[in-house]
Amino acid sequence: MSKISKSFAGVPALKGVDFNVRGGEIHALLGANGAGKSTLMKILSGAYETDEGNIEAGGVSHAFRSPSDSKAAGIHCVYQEVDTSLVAHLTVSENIFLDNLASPKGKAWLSWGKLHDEASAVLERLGLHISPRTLVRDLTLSEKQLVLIARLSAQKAKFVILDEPTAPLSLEETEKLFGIMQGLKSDGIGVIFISHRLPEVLRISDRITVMRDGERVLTVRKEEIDSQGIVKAMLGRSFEEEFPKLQADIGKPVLTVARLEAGKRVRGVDLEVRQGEIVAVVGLVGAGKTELSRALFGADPIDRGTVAVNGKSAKLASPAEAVRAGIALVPEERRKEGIFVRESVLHNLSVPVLRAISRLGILSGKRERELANRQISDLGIKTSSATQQTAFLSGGNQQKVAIGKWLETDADVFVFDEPTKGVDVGAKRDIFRIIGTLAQQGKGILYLTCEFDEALGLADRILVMCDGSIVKSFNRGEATHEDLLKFASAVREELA
Amino acid sequence: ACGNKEKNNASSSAPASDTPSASASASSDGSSSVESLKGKKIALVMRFNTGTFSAQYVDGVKKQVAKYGGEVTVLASDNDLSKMAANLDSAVNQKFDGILVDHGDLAALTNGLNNAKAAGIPIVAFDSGLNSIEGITNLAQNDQQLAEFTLEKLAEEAGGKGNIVKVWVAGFPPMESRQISYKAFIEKYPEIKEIAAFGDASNPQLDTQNKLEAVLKQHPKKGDITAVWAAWDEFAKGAANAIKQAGRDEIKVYGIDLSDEDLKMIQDPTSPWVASAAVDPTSIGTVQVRFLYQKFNGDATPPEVQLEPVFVHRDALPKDKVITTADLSQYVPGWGSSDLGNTEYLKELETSVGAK
Amino acid sequence: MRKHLLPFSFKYGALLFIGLVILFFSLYNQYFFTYSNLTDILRSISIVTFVAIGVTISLLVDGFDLSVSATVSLSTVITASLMVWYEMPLVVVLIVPIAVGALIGLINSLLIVKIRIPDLLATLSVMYLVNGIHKNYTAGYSVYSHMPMPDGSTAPGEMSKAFLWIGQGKLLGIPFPVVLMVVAVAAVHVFFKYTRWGRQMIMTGGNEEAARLSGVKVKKIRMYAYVASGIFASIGGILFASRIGSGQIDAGAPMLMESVAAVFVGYSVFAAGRPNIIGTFFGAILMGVLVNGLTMMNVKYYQTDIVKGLVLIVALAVTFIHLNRRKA
Amino acid sequence: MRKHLLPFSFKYGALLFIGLVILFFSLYNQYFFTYSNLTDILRSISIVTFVAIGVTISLLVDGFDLSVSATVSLSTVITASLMVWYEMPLVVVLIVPIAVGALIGLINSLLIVKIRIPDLLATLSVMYLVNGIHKNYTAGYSVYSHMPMPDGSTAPGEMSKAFLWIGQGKLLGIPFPVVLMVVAVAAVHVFFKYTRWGRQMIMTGGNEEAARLSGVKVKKIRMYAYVASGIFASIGGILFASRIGSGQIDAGAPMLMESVAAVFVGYSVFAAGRPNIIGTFFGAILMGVLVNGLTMMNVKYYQTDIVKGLVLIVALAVTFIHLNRRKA
Ligand SMILES: Nc1ncnc2c1ncn2[C@@H]1O[C@H](COP(=O)(O)OP(=O)(O)OP(=O)(O)O)[C@@H](O)[C@H]1O
Ligand SMILES: Nc1ncnc2c1ncn2[C@@H]1O[C@H](COP(=O)(O)OP(=O)(O)OP(=O)(O)O)[C@@H](O)[C@H]1O
Ligand SMILES: [Mg+2]
Ligand SMILES: [Mg+2]
Repeated sequence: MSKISKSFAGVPALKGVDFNVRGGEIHALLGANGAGKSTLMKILSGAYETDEGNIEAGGVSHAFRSPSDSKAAGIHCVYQEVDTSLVAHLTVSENIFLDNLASPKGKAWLSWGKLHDEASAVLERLGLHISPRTLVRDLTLSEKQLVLIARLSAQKAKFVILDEPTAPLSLEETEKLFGIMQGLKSDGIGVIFISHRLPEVLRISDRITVMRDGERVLTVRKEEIDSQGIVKAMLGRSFEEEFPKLQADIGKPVLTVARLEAGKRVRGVDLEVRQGEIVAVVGLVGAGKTELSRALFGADPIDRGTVAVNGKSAKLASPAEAVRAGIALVPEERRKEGIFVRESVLHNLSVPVLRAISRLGILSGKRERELANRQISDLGIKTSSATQQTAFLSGGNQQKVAIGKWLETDADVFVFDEPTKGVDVGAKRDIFRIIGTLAQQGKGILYLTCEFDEALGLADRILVMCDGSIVKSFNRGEATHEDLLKFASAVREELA
Repeated sequence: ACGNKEKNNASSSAPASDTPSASASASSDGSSSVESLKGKKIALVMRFNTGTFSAQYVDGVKKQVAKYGGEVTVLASDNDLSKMAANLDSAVNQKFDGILVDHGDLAALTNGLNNAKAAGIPIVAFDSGLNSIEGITNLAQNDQQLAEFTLEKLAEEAGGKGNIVKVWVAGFPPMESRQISYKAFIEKYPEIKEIAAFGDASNPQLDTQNKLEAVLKQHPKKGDITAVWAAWDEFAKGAANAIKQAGRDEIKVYGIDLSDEDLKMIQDPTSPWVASAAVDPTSIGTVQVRFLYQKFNGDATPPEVQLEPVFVHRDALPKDKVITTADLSQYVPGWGSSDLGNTEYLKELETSVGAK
Repeated sequence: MRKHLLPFSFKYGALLFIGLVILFFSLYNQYFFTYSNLTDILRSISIVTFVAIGVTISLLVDGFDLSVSATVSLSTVITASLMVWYEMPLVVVLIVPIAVGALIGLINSLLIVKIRIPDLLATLSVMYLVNGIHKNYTAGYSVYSHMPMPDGSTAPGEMSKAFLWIGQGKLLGIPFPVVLMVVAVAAVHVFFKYTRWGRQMIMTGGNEEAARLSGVKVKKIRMYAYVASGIFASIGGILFASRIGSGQIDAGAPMLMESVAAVFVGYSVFAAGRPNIIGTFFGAILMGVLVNGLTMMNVKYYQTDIVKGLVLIVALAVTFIHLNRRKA
Repeated sequence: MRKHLLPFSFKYGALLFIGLVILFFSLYNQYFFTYSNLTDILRSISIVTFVAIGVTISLLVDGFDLSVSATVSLSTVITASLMVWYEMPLVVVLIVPIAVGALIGLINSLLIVKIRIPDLLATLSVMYLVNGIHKNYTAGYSVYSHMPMPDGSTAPGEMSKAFLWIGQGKLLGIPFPVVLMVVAVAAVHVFFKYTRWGRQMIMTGGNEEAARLSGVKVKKIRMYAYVASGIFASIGGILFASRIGSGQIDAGAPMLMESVAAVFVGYSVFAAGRPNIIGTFFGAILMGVLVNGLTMMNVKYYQTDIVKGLVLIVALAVTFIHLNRRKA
């Protein structure tokens, strides 16, 4: 790819990027959020058309106008947003062979028996235990990701793009994926791998390309660089202290949870969060963290158990009641649950505090603007103005909006569910600073994450969650990465 | 509404021009045959079923059948001929003793009617143009004459000249017949000019009201518009409202079809709606049922019966009290009092049923 | 800021177009641009506007209320029957149909919010139900002053003068329905723009899950929206009865399509690309102006539909070409 | 596997319900469960079923074609006029309206796919336009054999016997429209279940972006869907003309709501919760059975609407309570 440029509505996302992959290599593509990685890959896979520039594959120049063009050239892609590439109410088989069904060269008639058999074969080859007749809407996120990988391996690809495939995967599953990637590599296929997890990038890739602000900054062999160098290249400066921990005084308990059971994934959780305390809950994907956070926020029904805020028992039948009780949640899936993409930043920031900025139901425009401007400058939200539509913000800034809207409620407990998912290091640091500040103000923080390093750096206490319950508690400094991993996967192995 | 059918107004017997059999066949069949006429199940297959006119018509049918000790099932078709054809088929399947058809259509119903005939079910139709099918008695309301009545009165009251507004819509057989008279009328009176024409069957009243308001504004001077001719009473209601509310009381409205609701408006001295022509919907139903019972009795019924329209003008109505169409016969000769199709044995049947 | 760069022609294109249409008719006919004709036009759209406000509200919470036309019909006959059959005082005559409209909204929202039937499906079913109920209520007859009753007697009551004034009277020279309409449009606009609940409705319509997770009681909000839709439709029905002085069967039937057309034209106003009250109002005005002006031009009745369709298509095409160009 | 555990009662609940309704009517009236009545019911739903197939297809690609009713009307008058005004041979009489239906579908898809006007808005505008065009085409008149023409002459042609046989004839004792309907339902079902193009439509409807990224030409697919919808509606119109032997103005007007009701009842069949052809067919059957059976019971015509509404509500409520419980 050479001199690729692309703008969205006049705003450049890519500025003359050159990029190349060789057959039989794993080429990592890195960069902060909004650097343009996904956009570049979407152009390569034909999802977007490029404004300028040229793409060559196998020595032939291509003009990819549609995904089928680039598929014809042997380029296949697993997109970052899993749900965009799956048809929820169809079976796993059909989703695996979606490309074949979509191809104009495919067979006109469909044999269902054969389709399921072939799908079973593919799944088996990858060692995946998913029934081909299941509807995709009944799968978990990681299973969906695996179906996409199965789709990829059912194709005769020359180049494969994996855009943040590991984000929803557990360690085991990640290992499985890496095995598949190695297999592709040894078949002479070129693999492009995008991830925000530097250790795995350094482990698996052969070459690394770093992008910043729509431009390619460097391309090097893995051996020529370390993670510090990468971070520096990504941010354009060095990144000294990864997780700045602000000190806060720890006070009375603000959140007490006893024997909480909700749905299938929360099976008896006890925990306590105190004023000024940051409690991290770590666990593998599928441990039930998201479900725990939703139950605590009244978003999903609670089956049994009690939740008390500031010593007062809280009835959590709906998020509205949770908010009244003093709980705030920053949900995991920000575009779906956290923000209103079609509305302005201004309106996004004021949703939970509409009562506070209105009198007798009439909104005060002045107070709303003041509030928004305060959040925008405090949190460093990069937006052209408060009336900018939120859809046009980058991921990290959208996350800041999702957090910012809670800051002026009088919540005592803040629950963060994977707030750094798909967020670049710069924005990540801002988010940690915000969390630290909240703790200093005496708020209780419950921080759910599958990034153990974040928990180790940030938390006063770490709870390990496994299969729906808390299996271990560590105070700050007591645990290592390995300890956490051991307990997080322990129960699962025992059960297996 | 049928309470005073017995008040047999002498002047009304004239219209039944080509139906000598109606009274001739009133021979003295034994009362045993009267007994056999009781308990008939009759299907009424209708094309339209909304509005006061239809409701009164259905009422007429039901009351008359009840008087004969029978039972009516109404099969309504929402102005959808394919549904009407299906309804007719369904009536044949259910082996009704007799079928009444309202506003049918020859092409759409031919099949079903032939099936009915094959099954030996007698049929009497109203305003359906089924004359080409043998054995069916067709009642027809003379739509061209209805239109002529009102148009001639309009010309007379306007002195043969002026500007008029036509509210009319094509697509319905009666409307299209009325248009024929209208065309002749415009040719006959060259000094009468049509200055506007509109109409919308899906929203007749309010649409007419709104559009006529526009026309009134377009011709703001008194005397610019002489009269409004509405080919359907639903249009006339809207037109009368618009004129009344605009205070343009010099404009008169002439309508066609008359229901109780319309009569109220015509009687109101402040209403611009002065005249209408119609056949009493209730007595259409009554007469249709009588002919069906004649068929039950095995009488030879004429293939065609013309229902003569009646012209109703405000001048003929009482000023001191509000009347309904049931009372109209006292003021307007020929209204609601038709003894058309009645026979001795049918009267006997009525008394025999009434006695129980 | 893009918003400020938005070409003038797009943002005000729809208004400009309405202006041009008015100009054209004014030049064509000297009586078009007169005070009395313009107020007539406004009066003629008042009923549709009320219904359209309801539809707009349901669309704003990302729903769609197809039952409004049936509600108009039911409300019309109830209103008339309260006076004609039961001789009720004016207050009752006004309150009962509004309560019934609210009840229909409640049923809709029960089906949509509790049972979670998709909006179109739920409101279509309710449309059938309410249509049946309204015809059943009057046994298929229209309701008018001193009508004959099935039992042979005459209905005791008549449409009261005070009631008829609502639809036919004037206040300071302005037809009262126009006053009502303008007040309603302004009030609803203010409601959505400046009140907490209005904002919550808009946010709920924008992303229901995000709104719920922001502590908005989205079920209640959606319920209120459908209740409001029912109430506005029933006000439309009351106005209908008072405008024509009787309760006609199936009066509301054409209202759904007409109000939806107004709402959809409204998408183009200010190039919003989504439902908005002011847009709906201008949409209704455009439709009213077209009908009035084309009637004055004595365009055949069957041609006005073509014009309406073309206007809708052009308005929407211009808006969406523009919106999509902006996005892409 | 959930699917296999799906309680029998839900999956077959809708079919069971239809069975019970038929049983009830059969017990109530001896004439209900006769060969001739049952084939009559099927014939009576044949037109609506064709229109409903079109609507189902548009819903399957996640659109909604509101213009079908207008297409039926236009196709009916074109068909009749080709015979009555122009004395065309049967082939032409059949091909021209279908081509016109396809053209309307093309216009819809142009607006939706190219200009990206949302489906409801685009097809509603086209509905207005086509409604206007069909009335304009006949100057508001219905078209029938040897009709008088505006110039005073008489139309030369008449509805041909062969043509009328399509709507009124029988094949091996089965009404021909029923044969056509069953063939169409089966063919469309097979198309969606077993052909690549059918699956591509379903993919596109399920997740347009995923389909696009897999290389489905989604714009083309959506275009085909709207063209198919237009074609099925126009076949409905042809059947209409041949069933009633004339071309009535506004013949299609009631078809939209009726076909949509059938499609929506179809959501409940096999507890699919989505549009599906077999469901649509059973939905149409249920509606036809209800109308026929209730009429036999001498239920007032305005009460059948209530029953229809209630049946729709119950069918949808049961389905969605079930689907949502499953999800939760
Ligand atoms: N469809 C779109 N419309 C408008 N702007 C877009 C669109 N897609 C991407 N952008 C913008 O283009 C820029 C590059 O985004 P891109 O998704 O390529 O980043 P990325 O490097 O993949 O980031 P991440 O690590 O968050 O996935 C961002 O500023 C983003 O806001
Ligand atoms: N079938 C699914 N389709 C799409 N998203 C899903 C699905 N199942 C779960 N998710 C989402 O994926 C995420 C993973 O949820 P899960 O319950 O599996 O584990 P978790 O402990 O919350 O893990 P984590 O928070 O680390 O992702 C959650 O955001 C959940 O909402
Ligand atoms: Mg990305
Ligand atoms: Mg999670």
